[in-house]
Amino acid sequence: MEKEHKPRKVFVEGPISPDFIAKSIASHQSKTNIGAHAIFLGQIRADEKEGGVVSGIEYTAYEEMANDVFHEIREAAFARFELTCLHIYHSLGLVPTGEISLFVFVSSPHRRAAFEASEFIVEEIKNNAPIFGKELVGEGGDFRWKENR
Amino acid sequence: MEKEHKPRKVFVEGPISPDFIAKSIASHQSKTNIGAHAIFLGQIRADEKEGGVVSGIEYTAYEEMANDVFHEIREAAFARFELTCLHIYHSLGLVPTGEISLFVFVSSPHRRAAFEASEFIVEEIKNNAPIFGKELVGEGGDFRWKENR
Amino acid sequence: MGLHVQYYGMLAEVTGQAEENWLEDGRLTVGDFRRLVTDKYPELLGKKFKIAVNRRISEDSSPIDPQSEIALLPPFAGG
Amino acid sequence: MGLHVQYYGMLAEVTGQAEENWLEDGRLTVGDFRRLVTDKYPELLGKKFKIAVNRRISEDSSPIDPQSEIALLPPFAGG
Repeated sequence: MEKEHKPRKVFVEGPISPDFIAKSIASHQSKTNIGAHAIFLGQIRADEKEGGVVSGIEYTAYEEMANDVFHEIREAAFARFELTCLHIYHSLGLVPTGEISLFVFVSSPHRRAAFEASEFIVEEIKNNAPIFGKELVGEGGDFRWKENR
Repeated sequence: MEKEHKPRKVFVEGPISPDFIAKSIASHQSKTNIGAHAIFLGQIRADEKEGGVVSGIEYTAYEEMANDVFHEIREAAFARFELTCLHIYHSLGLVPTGEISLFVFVSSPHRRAAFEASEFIVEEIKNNAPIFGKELVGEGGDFRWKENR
Repeated sequence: MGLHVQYYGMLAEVTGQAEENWLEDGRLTVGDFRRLVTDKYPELLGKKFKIAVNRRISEDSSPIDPQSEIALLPPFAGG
Repeated sequence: MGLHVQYYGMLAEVTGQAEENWLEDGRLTVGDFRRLVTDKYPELLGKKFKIAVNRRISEDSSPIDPQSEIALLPPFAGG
């Protein structure tokens, strides 16, 4: 596909709610060429660290660059895979343990494209989006900077 | 993991609603060892066929055998991948175009296991679950039996 | 030997019924049963189907125990 | 040459600031800038970081145009 897809708002303040996800799904039911949706959700784990258990992650980002990166990821995904729709949402600010900080929503006529695109997009975000996370540890205000592997 | 996972109800009557999906997601937010959810949704396409456009699929199944197959798929997925939770829902009866007939919900501490399990499970269902689909075509009551590829 | 035979999806249309009891003397393999059922319903010959014995897809060489549940399964369409 | 320099995540803690204007004569490469900034903030030496010039990760050999926006980026943690 040669057409440029316009940049979309990715960052949302705080956690992404299940209700927001439901509304996104519902809004794609009128697109009757879609046969498969692949959704990826990143949820904050209560990992045990020295000093206590993670209670949440405080996200910051180099927003202007991150928006460029998200736009490039979208363009690359549309070029590589047969997609009908693609939406990416990422939290900024505090996301408590158990809540969702990343929502990648890929829709395609066929399941293979949806699966492959979902995985591609999540890996690209993890590797290339300038987003930073401070894991809040224990009760005493300790923290630890997160690093993707 | 050696433990047996008890069989769960997979079949639901009619389409799977976005609200049901949201409730499933919300009910996993207390499981704080989950870091990644992969969700697959199968949606009915308005494919053009000889005689008109598909308006829905009427699903039937050999339910007893399908439940055995779903149970085996669950066991295989838990044995192969590091999963926290796994839920499969499939519609029976009429699912109109644009609505959801399959909901596979995989949760894991880590994204790779979630991605791989999601794809594995969907392929297993498509290939091995004795579920049959009558595509309703056009306005005149025509239909065509669907066949997975 | 009594078998409980089920026809699913398009096969129920072809045979005109969803299930029937099948009286049979002697032991059959799945292959024997396939020949008998296509003799009874010749329209089945043009159709793709698998045979499940007691809820398991079975090879033509497998024996069928008495009182088994047999199901004729057209191509799957789940998902 | 004026550069607008931003420090993200743990690097803002190390340098004690989120951004600063950096006055510099002559043209620098990214590698030159890396040496200057670690001279100014020696604590940066123990940290992993990438340098973005005008919102693009840049190699040490790349030249930096005047008026560029420079950002020091610690390991990414999105997702």
